[in-house]
Amino acid sequence: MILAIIILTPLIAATLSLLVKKRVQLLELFTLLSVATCFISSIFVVNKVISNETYSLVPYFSVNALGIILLLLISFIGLIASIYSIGYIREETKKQIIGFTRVKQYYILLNLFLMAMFFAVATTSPITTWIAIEATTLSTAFLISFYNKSSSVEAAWKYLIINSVGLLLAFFGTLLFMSSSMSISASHNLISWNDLLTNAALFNPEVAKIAFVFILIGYGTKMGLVPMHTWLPDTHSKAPVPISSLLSGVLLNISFFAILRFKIVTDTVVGASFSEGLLMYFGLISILLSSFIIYLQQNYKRLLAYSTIEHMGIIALGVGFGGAALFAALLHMIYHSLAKPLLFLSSGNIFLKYSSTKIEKIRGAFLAVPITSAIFIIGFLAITGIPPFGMFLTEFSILAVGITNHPAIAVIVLFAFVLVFVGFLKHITTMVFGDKPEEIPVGEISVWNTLPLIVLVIVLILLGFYLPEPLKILLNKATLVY
Amino acid sequence: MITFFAWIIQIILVPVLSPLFVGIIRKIKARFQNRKGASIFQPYRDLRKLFGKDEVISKDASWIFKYMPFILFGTTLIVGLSLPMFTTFLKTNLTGDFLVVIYLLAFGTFFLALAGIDAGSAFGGFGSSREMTISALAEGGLIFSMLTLAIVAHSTNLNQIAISISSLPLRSFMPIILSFIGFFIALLAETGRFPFDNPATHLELTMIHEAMILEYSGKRLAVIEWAAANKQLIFLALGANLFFPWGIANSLSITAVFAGIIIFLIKLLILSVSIAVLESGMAKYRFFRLPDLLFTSFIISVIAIGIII
Amino acid sequence: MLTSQTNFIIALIFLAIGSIGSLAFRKKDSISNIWGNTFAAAGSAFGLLAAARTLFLNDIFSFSLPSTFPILSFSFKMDYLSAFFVFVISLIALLTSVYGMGYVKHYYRKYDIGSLGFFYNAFIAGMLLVVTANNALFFLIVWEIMTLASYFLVIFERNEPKNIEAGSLYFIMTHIGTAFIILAFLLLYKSTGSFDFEVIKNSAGLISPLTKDIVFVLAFIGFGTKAGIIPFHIWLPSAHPAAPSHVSALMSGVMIKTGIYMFIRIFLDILPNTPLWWGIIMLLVGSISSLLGVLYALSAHDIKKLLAYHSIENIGIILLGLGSTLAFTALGLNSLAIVALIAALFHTLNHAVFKALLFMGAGSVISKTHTRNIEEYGGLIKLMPYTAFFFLIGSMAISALPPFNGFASEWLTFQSLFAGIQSSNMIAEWSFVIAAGSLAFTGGLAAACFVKVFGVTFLARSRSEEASHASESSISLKVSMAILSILTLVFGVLAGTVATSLSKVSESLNTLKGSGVAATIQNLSMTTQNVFASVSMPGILLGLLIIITVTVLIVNFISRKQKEITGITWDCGTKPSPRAEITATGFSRSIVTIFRGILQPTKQTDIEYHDANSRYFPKTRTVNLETTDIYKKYFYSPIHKLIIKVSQYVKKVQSGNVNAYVLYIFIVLIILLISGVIK
Amino acid sequence: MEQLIAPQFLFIAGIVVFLTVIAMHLIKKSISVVYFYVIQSSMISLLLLYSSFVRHSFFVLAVTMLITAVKIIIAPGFFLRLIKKNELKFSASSYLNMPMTLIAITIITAIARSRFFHPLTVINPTNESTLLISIAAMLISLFMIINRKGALSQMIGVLSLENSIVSFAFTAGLEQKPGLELGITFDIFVWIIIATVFVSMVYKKFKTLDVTEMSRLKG
Repeated sequence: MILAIIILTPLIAATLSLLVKKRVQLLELFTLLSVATCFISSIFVVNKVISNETYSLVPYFSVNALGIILLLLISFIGLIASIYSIGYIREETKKQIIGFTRVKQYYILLNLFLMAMFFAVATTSPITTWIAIEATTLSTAFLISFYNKSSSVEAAWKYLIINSVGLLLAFFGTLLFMSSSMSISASHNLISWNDLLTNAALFNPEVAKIAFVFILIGYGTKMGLVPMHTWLPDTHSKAPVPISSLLSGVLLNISFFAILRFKIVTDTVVGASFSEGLLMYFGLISILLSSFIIYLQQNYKRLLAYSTIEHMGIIALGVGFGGAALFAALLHMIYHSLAKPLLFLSSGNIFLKYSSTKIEKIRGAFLAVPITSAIFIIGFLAITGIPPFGMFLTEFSILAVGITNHPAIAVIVLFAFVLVFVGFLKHITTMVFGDKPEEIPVGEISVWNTLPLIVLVIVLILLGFYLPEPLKILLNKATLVY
Repeated sequence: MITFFAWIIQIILVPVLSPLFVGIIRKIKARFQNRKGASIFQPYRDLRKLFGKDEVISKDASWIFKYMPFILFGTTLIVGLSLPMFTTFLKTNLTGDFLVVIYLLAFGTFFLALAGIDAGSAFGGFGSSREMTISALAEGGLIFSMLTLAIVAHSTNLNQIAISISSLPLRSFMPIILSFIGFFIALLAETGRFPFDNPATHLELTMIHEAMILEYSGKRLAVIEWAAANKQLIFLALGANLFFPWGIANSLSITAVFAGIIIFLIKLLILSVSIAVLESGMAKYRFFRLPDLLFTSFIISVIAIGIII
Repeated sequence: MLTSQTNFIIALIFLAIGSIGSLAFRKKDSISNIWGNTFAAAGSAFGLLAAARTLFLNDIFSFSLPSTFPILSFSFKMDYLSAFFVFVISLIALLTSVYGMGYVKHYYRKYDIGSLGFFYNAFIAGMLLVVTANNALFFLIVWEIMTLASYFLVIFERNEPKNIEAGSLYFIMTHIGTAFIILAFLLLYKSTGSFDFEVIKNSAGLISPLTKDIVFVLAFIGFGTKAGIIPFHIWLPSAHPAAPSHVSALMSGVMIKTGIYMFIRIFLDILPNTPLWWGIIMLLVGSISSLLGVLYALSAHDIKKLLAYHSIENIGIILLGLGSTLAFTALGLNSLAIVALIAALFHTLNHAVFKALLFMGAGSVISKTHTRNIEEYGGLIKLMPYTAFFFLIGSMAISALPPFNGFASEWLTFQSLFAGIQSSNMIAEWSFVIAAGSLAFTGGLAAACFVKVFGVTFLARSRSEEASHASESSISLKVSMAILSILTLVFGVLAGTVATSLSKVSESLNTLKGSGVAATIQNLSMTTQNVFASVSMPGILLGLLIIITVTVLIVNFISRKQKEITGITWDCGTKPSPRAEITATGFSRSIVTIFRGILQPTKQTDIEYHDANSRYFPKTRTVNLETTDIYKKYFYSPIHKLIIKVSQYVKKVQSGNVNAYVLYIFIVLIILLISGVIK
Repeated sequence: MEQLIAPQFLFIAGIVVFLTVIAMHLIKKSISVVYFYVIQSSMISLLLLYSSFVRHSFFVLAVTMLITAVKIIIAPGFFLRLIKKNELKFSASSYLNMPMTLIAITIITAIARSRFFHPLTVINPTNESTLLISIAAMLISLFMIINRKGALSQMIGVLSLENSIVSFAFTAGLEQKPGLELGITFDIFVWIIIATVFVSMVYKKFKTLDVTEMSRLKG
């Protein structure tokens, strides 16, 4: 029953905000209420999943351990992003950049986007997951071209084309996977993930290999692994900040979740080394390429986008190494989903203050927006894996597993991390320190913009030191499954 | 009783003899310039004259300027204590180590250079800069030349070195000669003798030791001159008794002690004559050629060590 | 009396309260300053107690707290070696906190004192934890926290862009160093399967010689970057001067010693039977670092930069001690190895003491004259007599002049090098000869450098307005400097007892355990099998005092009738102006030209004319003398250019053309399908 | 698996899809590209109609009606209105000139029919050649997106990729439950609306549909 609430409330909020004529506060209220209910209900689901393996509503919706972690992340980051977007949109309307229709459109699409994500995580059949992920792409397409400038239209167009190509390849892969269990199509209900797993035996290994290649490239495009990552920097730098924080914070994890689900099936059929080898090489290239591009970046939003690509590469590498690295990769995903929105939202504050995304135009942010720049520095330290924060532990244990079976890759990756750190530090110090240009007023933008940041920082620091018990059980359950 | 008596001689020997040898070297140099030259006891008279004179101290000078002469003189006395001059049985392992000797002398030079700067005149400053450069570069050669002896004698205590070198067979004397050459160059550098610094001149461009003590007068100048003489005697004694240690009394009988003192004086005479001969036969080097000379002294001692190990 | 474990925990608690408290009182500068520094002092006092109990009452403890993360366990261990380093860290931290109380006053209303207190306490806590961590992962976490805290302290004065650059260079270099350390620990984990130092030590036999050598090279580079040995030192001369003086005293005195601690812990405690070439490399790098450190110090004229270069020189001397220890263990002469290790540890302690003293002196001079350039000081001995006296004692200690502690440890290092020269192996002998040569020259050049610093800063007439109005520093500054100078004398004179207690520390190490001490060390007379050498520091001090007082009395008695008239310095009749005095550049010019091959001094003269085209009447003539930093020119900037070229090349991937992007997907699809089928 | 649709009929459908995709490569004018798309989707709806008769379930028939409505009437309607409104007479040129494109197409078909994709035919060995043809159609429509510079032709390339995947599904006997088919078509329908809106926005902003104009977001 609760799962239905999670999925339907954003839909209700979207329809209600359709009717709203003038009052922006109403729009904000609906979004906040819907995301808050989703967050609370997903907490209830957590202890249900801990008690018994999976929690399924009607045969179409079921959530396993990793699914509920994603649900929690989506609803929590969604809550933070929507609180932030209230302040963000108000600031933008004050600057007369956007009118009321745009604002209404923003909140409706935001709700639809959240609904699509919940739907994608909770569905049982691969085809419905594909439809849901396609829906996320479509709902965010207009959000990316939100500012109606030529560059955001260009980014949106590229986003649409590349993602549709990727998802169609993934569709083809899903069809190939379905071919193994078509025989039982007589039974009335849809083919679910468990059906794929059960009759994996009669799945021809050759077809499984080709199918997994299509899936990996298809959902890899959506996840931002390197050769297919080209849409990600443009979209994340042109989309409004709360949306790009949601995009890089949680949306990429969902396609990773889909790849993982298909990975178990291929592992049972072909054996783990095939899929792990592919994931490892994709991960390695993503880390290397993004670390070099980060070094010479001029735009800080693109900088954060490339760091997302790098972290997706780390997660893929972690899964590719297997064993204890899988636990570390999933934990790394959680830390990344918390740290990256933190960085995006604080860069949003800086953007609102300096209204420019060029790094050399930003000077003395510490004097202009002290709390945000302090949080920006904490986010930078977390994202580049400096010890007091959790990312260091996960990166270290991935390397620890990596050094035993692939020493060369582990060494290269370690020095890529150092290069990323050097690049990031260079950019952060130019932005935060130095003397502030006179015309920039001092002081934070509004409580709506700083409160979510502070909450997110506290959660990130807490998780860095203390891994709460239920989260640990969920993670162990997830590692057993995948 | 004899040891107490010998200790008294050991303490007073260095301050008493040092002006004498300064006089002797000046006398021989004068002879070479075929002029009669002052008597060899002239330095004693200079000291007595200076002690009787008033003093002018610059208002910019601090307490370092006032107390440096006594520190310098004190260090030379302590080093004088631990040298194997005429007997070796006064073996003290308190300050007998050759590193302690070198660093105590460096202690004195450190304060001498500071006092040079303290008066605030251009000459003092440049004197201390040159003095510190040369003493820094000479230290390598000094330490390594004595190190050869320490390796041969398996101990770094000066008296122990003197004893074991004196009992050394003649055929293994090659490294000792080489290290003596290295030591002799360092000796000329440290005591400000000819190729490094002209002791008699007051020409701003060339003087090193004289520049630092330009501002002194009266009793402080006397103490500094005396300390410089002591330092020269110490180096001569080191040169004589470490490299050619025969004739040092190692038993307590009166005759052995007297024979030791006389042989010691003869050796010092030979050394100071050789210095005087060297000085009159050679011109002072340009400042920037000195480092090469000091590096050669260091390399010679390293070759000497190379032969032994 | 509390056991050392409880003392240690109380120390950490005090530091935690100090850091959080000073952050809480951010608004009021004075309260947060007093709060931060008193708790830091209290914390380090308890640390001192803990270390003393372990060292003298053999109260070794080790405990570990479970952590939620699988391979991480917060495990602490305080054996003799860690106790010694905790002793050094807390001693200096105690005194810098006392110093900080007075010194930080001149930052009020300019910078954020709350964050200074926060990071200062975190920095001390970080260092204390680094030397007691027993699990590699916990060690790395605390190591980076220490670097992080010191980074924020280096960029504390953030109004100057120079400090920010220094800070980021520091953070980048130490981070690269940490990457090497992580790799070393990973390799150890690969062959022993665990991150706990105890387990690695017990199962050290499993490590193949090749991995052991690789671990040595990686650890040497990693910890060498933190210790500041020559090729990896470029962050040190810019980072230490940028920090506030009491922090740079702590960084220069103690933080670089954590690198030395890990050298000893890994090479002598964890990895068994070290090969000979480890010792040789350490000796050569030590001699290069000491020699070049002092040469760069001679050419530096910013007082704190000069002191930072001297830290490199002293680290080089410590490395000489360590290198000879490694060489002796490889040659099997364990008794000599113990002597050499005692020399290294003793010099670590001495350097921490006199370097902190020198930085405090420099700090009080800077806080009064508001500039770090020596050329603008002069005549401060009359305005700041106490600071001048303490600085003089510090400079005498660092140039290894007899009665002070610098001489004692340098003498021990010399003795171990001489013993090394007589060892049997040919290569080892010649590396010992090179090391002894470089140590000899370093001693002399260090004395020259400190005559320059002390003479130009404190003596003769003041060269600038600021210097002529300087006033004596406040009480807390003088108290901490006084204690440190007494310590230099005490450690110097009681060198014998300190050496015996250090021999207990060095015997506790794994590789040197249970080797009969042929070298007896009592009141610093060292007798090994064939070399007898002894010096008694109290004897030297007594001799100096007695003889100097006697000469003063006699001479004053002889010329009691003569008067002392105060006149003006003789300057060939001209009025004595400050321009006549020697400047620091002038002083060190001769040495810089002698060593021009290494230092590569550059001279740039530019003349400004009244009217540009007639070029006959020059208005101003400026000469700019600098020494080029050969490391940046030949090693670091080529790598930097390479990275930029590669990333420019890689940037072309994002060309902006949609068709190209879809083409990438198409190509990857085809490649994977082909490779999929073949595999 | 019993064979729902006669292999010959599937073979004809596969050939038609394959030929229309090649035709799209050759023709320059965008209107004719739209017409070829219409032929292609009408072939797909015929397939659907045939399978609904075979399964004689009313629900499948309703879904086919919907799909034919979307793919044959609404989508081309949008495209033609777009072309008329923005007077786009011919679609932008392609990267490779005519002979080169033909060579590329032959290479791709050779790859599709080679042993790399051969294992896929094991799913439904009877109509093995149609499977390979629909795979070739898929790869060529993917190549079309790469080759053509016009935004409109890129969009149609994506739609033809979708059609060829659906034709592969039918030939491999993987046609979905009617409910799923409905979801997929609804998805495609929303996709077409958004794509056309975007193409008009691109035209408004860049005054041309040539994609190479849109290359300012670099690095």
